[in-house]
Amino acid sequence: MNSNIIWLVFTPLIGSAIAAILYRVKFLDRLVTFSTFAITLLLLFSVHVGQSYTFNLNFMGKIIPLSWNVTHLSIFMLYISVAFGTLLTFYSLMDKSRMKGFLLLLILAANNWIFTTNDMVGFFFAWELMGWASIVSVLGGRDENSSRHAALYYAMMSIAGSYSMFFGVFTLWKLTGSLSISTNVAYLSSIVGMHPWWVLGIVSLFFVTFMIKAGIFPFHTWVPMAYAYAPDTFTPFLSGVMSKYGIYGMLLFLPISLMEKGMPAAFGLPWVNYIFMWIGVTTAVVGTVLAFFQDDVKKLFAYSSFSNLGYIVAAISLFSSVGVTAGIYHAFNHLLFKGALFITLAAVISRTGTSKMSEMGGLWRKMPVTFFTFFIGIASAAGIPPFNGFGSKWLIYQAMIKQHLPFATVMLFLASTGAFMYLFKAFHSVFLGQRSARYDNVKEVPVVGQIVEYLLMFAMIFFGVQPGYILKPIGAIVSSMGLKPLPTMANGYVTGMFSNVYVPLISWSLAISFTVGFILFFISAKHKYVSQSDNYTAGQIPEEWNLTPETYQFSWKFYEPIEGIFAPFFRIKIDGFFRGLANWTAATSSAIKEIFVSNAQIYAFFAVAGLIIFVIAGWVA
Amino acid sequence: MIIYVATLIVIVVIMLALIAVFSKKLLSAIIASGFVSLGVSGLFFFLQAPDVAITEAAIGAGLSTAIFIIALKKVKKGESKDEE
Amino acid sequence: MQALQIFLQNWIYLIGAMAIFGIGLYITLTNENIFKIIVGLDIIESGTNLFMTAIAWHPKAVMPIYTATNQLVVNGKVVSADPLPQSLVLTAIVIGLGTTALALTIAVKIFEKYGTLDVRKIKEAKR
Amino acid sequence: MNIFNNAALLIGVPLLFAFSIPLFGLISKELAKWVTLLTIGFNASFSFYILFAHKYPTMVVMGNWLPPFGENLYIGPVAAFLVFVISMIGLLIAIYNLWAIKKGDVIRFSVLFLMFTAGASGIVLTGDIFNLFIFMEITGISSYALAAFGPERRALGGAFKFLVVSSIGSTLYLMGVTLIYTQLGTLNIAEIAARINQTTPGLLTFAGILIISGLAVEAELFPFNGWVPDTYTGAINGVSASLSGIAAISAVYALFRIAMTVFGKSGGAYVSTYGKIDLMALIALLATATVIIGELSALSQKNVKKMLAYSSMAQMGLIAVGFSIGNKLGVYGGIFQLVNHSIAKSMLFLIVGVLVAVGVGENIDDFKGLWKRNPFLTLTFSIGAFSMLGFPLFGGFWSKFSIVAASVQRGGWYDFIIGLVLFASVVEAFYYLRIVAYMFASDVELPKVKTPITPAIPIFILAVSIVAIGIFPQIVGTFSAQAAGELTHKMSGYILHVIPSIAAH
Amino acid sequence: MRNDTPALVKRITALSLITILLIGFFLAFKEMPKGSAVNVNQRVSRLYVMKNVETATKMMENGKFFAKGIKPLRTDVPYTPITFGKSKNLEDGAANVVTSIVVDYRGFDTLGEVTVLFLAATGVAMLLFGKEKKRKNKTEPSLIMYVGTRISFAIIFLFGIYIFVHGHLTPGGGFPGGAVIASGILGLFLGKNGYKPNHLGLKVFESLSGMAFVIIGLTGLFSVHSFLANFLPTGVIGDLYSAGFIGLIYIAIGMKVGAELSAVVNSMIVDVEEEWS
Repeated sequence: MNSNIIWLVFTPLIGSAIAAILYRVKFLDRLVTFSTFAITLLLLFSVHVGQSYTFNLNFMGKIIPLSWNVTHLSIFMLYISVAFGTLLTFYSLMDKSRMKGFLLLLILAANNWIFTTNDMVGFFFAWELMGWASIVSVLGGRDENSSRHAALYYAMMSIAGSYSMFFGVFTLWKLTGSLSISTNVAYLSSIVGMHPWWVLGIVSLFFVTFMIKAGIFPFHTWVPMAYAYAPDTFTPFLSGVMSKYGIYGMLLFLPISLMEKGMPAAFGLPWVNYIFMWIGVTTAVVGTVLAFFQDDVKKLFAYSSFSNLGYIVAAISLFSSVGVTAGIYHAFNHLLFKGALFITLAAVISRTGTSKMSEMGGLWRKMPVTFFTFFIGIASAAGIPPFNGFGSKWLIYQAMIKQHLPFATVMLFLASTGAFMYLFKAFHSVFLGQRSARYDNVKEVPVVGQIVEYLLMFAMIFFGVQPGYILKPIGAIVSSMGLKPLPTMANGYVTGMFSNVYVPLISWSLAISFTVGFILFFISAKHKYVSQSDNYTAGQIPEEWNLTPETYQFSWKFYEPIEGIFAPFFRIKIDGFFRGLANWTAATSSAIKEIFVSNAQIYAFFAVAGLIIFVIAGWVA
Repeated sequence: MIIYVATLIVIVVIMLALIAVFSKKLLSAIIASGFVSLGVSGLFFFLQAPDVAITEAAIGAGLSTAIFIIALKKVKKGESKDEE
Repeated sequence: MQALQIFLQNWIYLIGAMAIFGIGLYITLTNENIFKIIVGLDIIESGTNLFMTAIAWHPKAVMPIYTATNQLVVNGKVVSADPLPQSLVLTAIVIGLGTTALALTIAVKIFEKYGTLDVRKIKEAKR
Repeated sequence: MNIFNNAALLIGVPLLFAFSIPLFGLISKELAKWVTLLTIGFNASFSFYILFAHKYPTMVVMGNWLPPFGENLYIGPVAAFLVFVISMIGLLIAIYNLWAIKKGDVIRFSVLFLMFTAGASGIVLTGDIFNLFIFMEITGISSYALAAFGPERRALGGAFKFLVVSSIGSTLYLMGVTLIYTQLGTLNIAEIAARINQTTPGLLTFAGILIISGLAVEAELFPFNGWVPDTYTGAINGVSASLSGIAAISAVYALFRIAMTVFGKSGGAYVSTYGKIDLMALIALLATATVIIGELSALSQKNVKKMLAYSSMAQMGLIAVGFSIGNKLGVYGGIFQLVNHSIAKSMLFLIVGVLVAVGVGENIDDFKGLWKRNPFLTLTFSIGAFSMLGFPLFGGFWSKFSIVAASVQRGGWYDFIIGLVLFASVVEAFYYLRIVAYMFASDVELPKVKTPITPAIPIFILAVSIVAIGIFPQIVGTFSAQAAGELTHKMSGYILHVIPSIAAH
Repeated sequence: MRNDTPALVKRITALSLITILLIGFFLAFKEMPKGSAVNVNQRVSRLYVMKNVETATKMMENGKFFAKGIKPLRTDVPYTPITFGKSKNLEDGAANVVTSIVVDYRGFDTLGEVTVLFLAATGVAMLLFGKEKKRKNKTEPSLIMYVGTRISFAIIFLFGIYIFVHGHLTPGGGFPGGAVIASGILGLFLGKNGYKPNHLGLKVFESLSGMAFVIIGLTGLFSVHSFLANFLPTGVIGDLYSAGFIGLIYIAIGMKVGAELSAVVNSMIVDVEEEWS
C-alpha cells in the first residue's frame, strides 16, 4: 500500500487547479505547469514495481474498489511520458503559444492514472478525462476555424471510441462480475479456448478504442488535422505521448492475443495477429505515401507519426520476444525523435510565423542549434545508425523476417525509404536552400529552448549509441509478459536473432567520416552567399515562367512525379466512410426535425396515434 | 321507465355535440357545447348525482359558455377592427 | 322490453359518455380554428365527467344524501349511488373550467399577437 | 409506521403564502418576489431537515383518516430526496427571477411560480392516485400560464400547444384511474399497488396504457412530446429552466411510481408489469425513440435555446431508459441522471437567459468568442455542457456510467437499446462541443459583457454543485441508492410502509 | 402528418383513430362492473356512506380488515344505522355524503382544487394584465337590462350564499354557490358598459378566503395533530351546525370561488393595452 501512487494522480490535479486559477498571468501558469511536471517526476522515483493501492468508492449503491498497481510496463511508460512532459513544459516556459497549462496537467493526471490503474472504472474515468482535456486543448490552435473543425473531428472519434470501450467494460463486468483488469484479462485468456469468437468480440471492442487513440489505419483520419492545428507546444505531447496510450492498451490485452490453439494459424501467426500485423503495415505505408505531398510541415510529421505507429503495431502483433521488444523500443524512440522534431518545429513556427514549407527555407544559418537538433531528429527518424531510430527499426525487420513474412517486410522497407524521402524534403525545405528576405531578422531560440534542444540531441545520440540502457527495462517488460527477453550483452549491443550489432563501433566510424567530410567542405569550397532570386535562372526572370517568391522555393511540388504515380490511389478517400456517416446523420437530423411541425393539432394527433398503437399492441399481445 | 327518458336525453346530447362538430359559425358551436353541458347536467340528475348536476349546470352550462362568448366578442371585435 | 331495459340500464350512459368523448376528440383533432379546439376540449371534459358519474350509478340507486325520507342503507347494504366518483367529478368540472378559462385567454392573446386563429399559422419563422 | 404529520407544512405553508402574495403585492412588487423566495426556502430547509435528520420513511395522514380510507403523503427515500432537489432548484430559480422578472404582472408571476414548485413537490409526496392528478393539474396550469408569460408571441404559441396536448393527456389519465376504481374500489396508491392483480387483465392493460400515456405527456416520451421544443423555446428562460428542472423531476417520478409500484410485479431481478403487455418494455421503447429523435433534431438547430429544448427532451428519454431497465442499478442511474440533468439543464437555461438579457443573442454565432467577452458565463456553460455529456470530473459521468452498466448487465435487446443511446449521445457530444468550440474561438473582437450579480449567484452555486457531484459522487449516490431500493421492491419499499397490516397474515 | 395534409385525409385518420380508441374502451367496459353489477358495498365509499371509517381503521390496525390474498373485507365492517335528525356526533356530521367526502374524508383534494381555480384565475389575470383602453362605440345595454340585473343580483347573491351555507345538508356546495354568485356579478357586467367592480375588494376578499381555508387546515394540524382534520364537534345530523368545520370551509370556498370567477370575468371583459415596453 504505497500512497505515493495516489499522489501521482493528485499532484497534477492540484497543479491544474492552481494553473486554472492563475490562468490570467501567462508566465505563472506555465511555471506552475512545469513545476508540477517536475514534482511528479520526483514522485516517480519513490514508486516501484509491484506496489499497489486500493481506494473504496461508494458508487452504484455498493463499494467499488478502485485499485492501482505498478507493473514493469507502467513504470516504463510513466518514466518516458513524465520525463518528456517535463522537458516539453520546460521548453514551453518561453514559448508564447496558446497552450492552456491546466488542461495539460489534467492530461498528465489521466496519464499517470491510466498507466497505473488495475480497474476498469478508473481506466475509463482517466481515459475520458484525457479525452476531453485533449479535445479542449486542441481547440486553442493558431488558426481558429480549422482548429475547431479538427477538435470536433477528434472529439467525435475519441468519444465514439470511448463508448465502444464503455460496452466492452460492462460486457466483461457482466461475465466476470469484477471490474479489475487483471482478473478480466485472465478470464478472457482462460475461455479463449472454448469460444474464441466471443473473446474476439470483446477484445475488438477495446482494440477499436486503442486504434482510434493511436491513429491506426482505418481510424487515422483525425490525426493529421488534430496534430497540425493543435497549439504548437501541445502537438509534441499529443503525438509523442498520447498516441502511446493506444499502444499501452493493446499491450494490456495482448497476452491473451489468441496465441492458444483455438485459432487457425496463418504463416505461423494466429490469423487475428496476422491481420493486425497487416493493419500495422498498411498504416505505415499509407502514412508515408500521404506524407510526401504535404505542404504544411506539421501535417507532414503528423502523417509520419502515425506511420511510425504502424511500425509499432506491426511489431507488437507478432507477439514474439523480438517483436514486442522492437515495438516497445520503437515506441520509446518514436516518442523521443518525434517529440524533438515537433519541439524544433514549434520553435521554427514561433520564429517564422508560418508552418508552410514553401514559405520557409535557409534558416540553418539563423537558428543553428535548432538546425542540428532537427537534423539529428530527421536522421534518427530515418533510422540512420548512430541515432536512436536505427536500433528499433533494425529489430522490427529482424522480427518480421524471423516470422517468415517476406512480403510484409518488403512493404515496411518501402515505407522506411519513403520515410527518408519526406524527412529529407522537410529538412531541406525548412532549413537548407535559399532563405527568403523575410527571415533576415529571425533570431535563434532563447537559452531555455537551446538547453532543451541540447538535452534532446544528447538523448537521441546517447540512446542511439548505448541502446542497452533502454533494452534492459524493455526486457523486464517482455519477460513479465511471459516471453523470453532479448539477451543484451554490454550496453552497446543490439542483438537480433541472427546477428548482433556493436552499435558504438558503427557510430564512431560514421562520426569520424562525417567530420572529415565536413572539414573538406569548409576548406575547399569557395562558396559565396547567393540571394534567393538569382540562382534559378542565372539573372533573368522570364515572364512566361510566372515565378513567384513561393515557387522559387524548390520544395514547391517537390515530389510531383511521384504524386502522379500514386494519383489513382488517392481517389479512394479513407475518411470517405466517416464523412459519409457525418452527412448521413446531418440528413437524418434535418429529416427528423420535420416531425416537430409546431402545430398543436398535429401533436394531439401524434399523442392519440401513439395511444392507439399501444392499445392495438395490448390486444395483439 | 326513466331509462327511456334518459336514453332520449343522451340522444339529444349526442345530436347537439354533432351540431357543434358540423357548425361553420363559431358562435353556434359554442352555444351547442353549452347545451351539451346542460344536457349532461340533466343526465347527472338521472344518475342520482344532484351535487354534480348543480355544479355542472352552474359552471359547465353557465360560466363556461359565458366566458366562451366573452372571449369570442374580444376576438370578433378584433376581426371587425382589422377590417376598418 | 325487459331485455332492452336491462341493456339500456347497463350501456346507455356509457355509450353517451363515450360518444361525447369521441366527438369532442374528433373536434379537437380536425378543426383548425383554436376556439373550435377549445370547444372540443370542453366537450371531452363533459364526456369524461359523464363517464365517471355513470360508473357510480346502478339502476336502483338513491341520491347519496341523508334526508328525512331518503334511506341510504337498507338492511346493512348501501343502496345509494357511489358518492366518491361524484366528488371526483365535482373537482374535475372545476378543473375543466380552469383549463378552459386559461385556454381562452391564451387564444385571445394569440389572436392579438399572431393576428390569426388558424392553428397551422401559429409558428415561428423557420430559421 | 411513524406518522410525522407536521410534514404537511411542506404543502400547507406554500399554499398559505400563495394565497397571501396578492396582499403582499399591494405593498410592493419586490416583496411578492421575496415572499416566493422565502417560502421555497422554507420548503428547502424543511426537506433538508427531513433528509439529513433521516426522518424518512414516514407518512403524513390527512384529516386523521388512515391511508386506505383517507389521503396520505408518503415521504420515503425517493420523495424526501426529490422534494429537497426540487425545492433547492426552485429556490435558485427564484433568486434568478428576482433579477429577471421586472415587467409584466410580477405579483401573479410569483404566485404561479411558488405554486408550480409546491405542485411539483406535491406530486412527489402524494400517496393518492387522484390527488396525483390534482397536483399534476396544479403544476400543469401554472406551467401553461408561466410558459405563456412574456413579451414574445412564441411564448403563447408554445403554451397553447402544451395546454392542448397535456389536457388530453390528463383526461386519459382520469379515464384510466376511473377504470381501475371500478374494479378495485379504492384510490390509495398503496392499496391499488397491492391488489392490482385482482383486476381482469384486459381492463388492467387498457387502463395501464391510458395512465402511462397520460403521464408520458408530462414525462416527454416520444409520441407525446411534440409540445416540448416550442414550449421550452417560447417560454422566458427562467420558466424554461424551471420546466426542465422541476417539472421534469415530478413528471418522471409520477410515471415510474405508477409504472413500477402500482403496475409492477414484485419479485424477479427486473421489474415488469402486470397485464398483457409489459409497460416497462413499452416505456423503454418510447424512451429510446425519444433519445434518438431528440438528439438528432437538436443537431441541426442554430438557436441555442431550441437546441437545449431538444437536448432536455433527449435527456428525459435517457433517464426513462435508465428507469425502465428495472433493476436496482438502472433506477440508481436514472435518479442520479435525473438530478444531474435538472441541475445542469436549469443552469444552462439561466445562462442563456442572462446572455439574452445582457445583449448577446440566442444563436450559435452570437456565442462566438464569448470567452473573451464573459469568462464566467462561458466557463459555467461549458461545465453544464460537459456534465450533460457525461465527461469525468462532472456529475453526468457517474449517472451515464451506471445507466450503461445496468442496461448491458440486463443484456438481451437492452444491449441494442443502449447502443442506439450511445450513438445518440455521440451526436449530442457533437452539438454541445460545437457551442463550446464557438465560445472559445477568439478571432472575433467584441465588447466585454458584465454579468449582473443576482443571477450570477444561482449559476455559480449550480456549477459548483455539478463539479462537487463529479468529484464526490456519494453526495447524490447514497440517496439515489436508497431511492432505487424503494422503487424496485414495491412491497417492502412502499406498500408495507403505508399500510403495514395489508399483508400481515 | 404535415401541416398541409388535406382536411379529408385528416378527418379519416382522426375518425379511424377514435373508432379504435372507442372499441378499446368498450372492450374494457365489457369487463367493468356496470349497471346493476355496480355494487357500492365492494368499494371504500361504503364506509363513507355508513360513516364508520374509524371502526374500519381500528379493524385494519389489528389486522382483520385485509383477509388472505389482500382481500378487503369492507362488507363486514360493523356499522350503526344513521337516522336523519337523531343520530348525534357521528365521525362526520354532514348529511350530504358527497360533501363529507369532498371536504372531510378527502379534504386535501378540495384544497388542491381551490388552488387550481385560484391559479387559473391568476394566470388569466396575469396574461391579460395592462392598462385599460377606452373602447368607444359599444352598444349601451337598455335601461331594463340595467335595472333588471341590479335587482336580480340581490336575489342571485342570496341564493348563492344559501347554496354554500347549506352545503352539508342539501346538494351543491362551495363550487356551485360561488359559480351562482359569479353569474350574478356577470349580470352586473352585462347590465352597464364599463361596470367596474371594486378590484381591491375582490383581490383582498379572494386572498382572505383562500387563507381562511388553509388556516382552518392548519388549526386542524395544531389542535388535532393532522392537517385538515375536523376539530369542531359534529352535532345532530341534519341541523345547520351539524358538520363541524365543513360549513366553515364551504363558506370560505364559496366566497373564494365567487370572487375568483368574477375577477376572471372582469379581466376578460375589459380591453387591455399590454405594457411590455
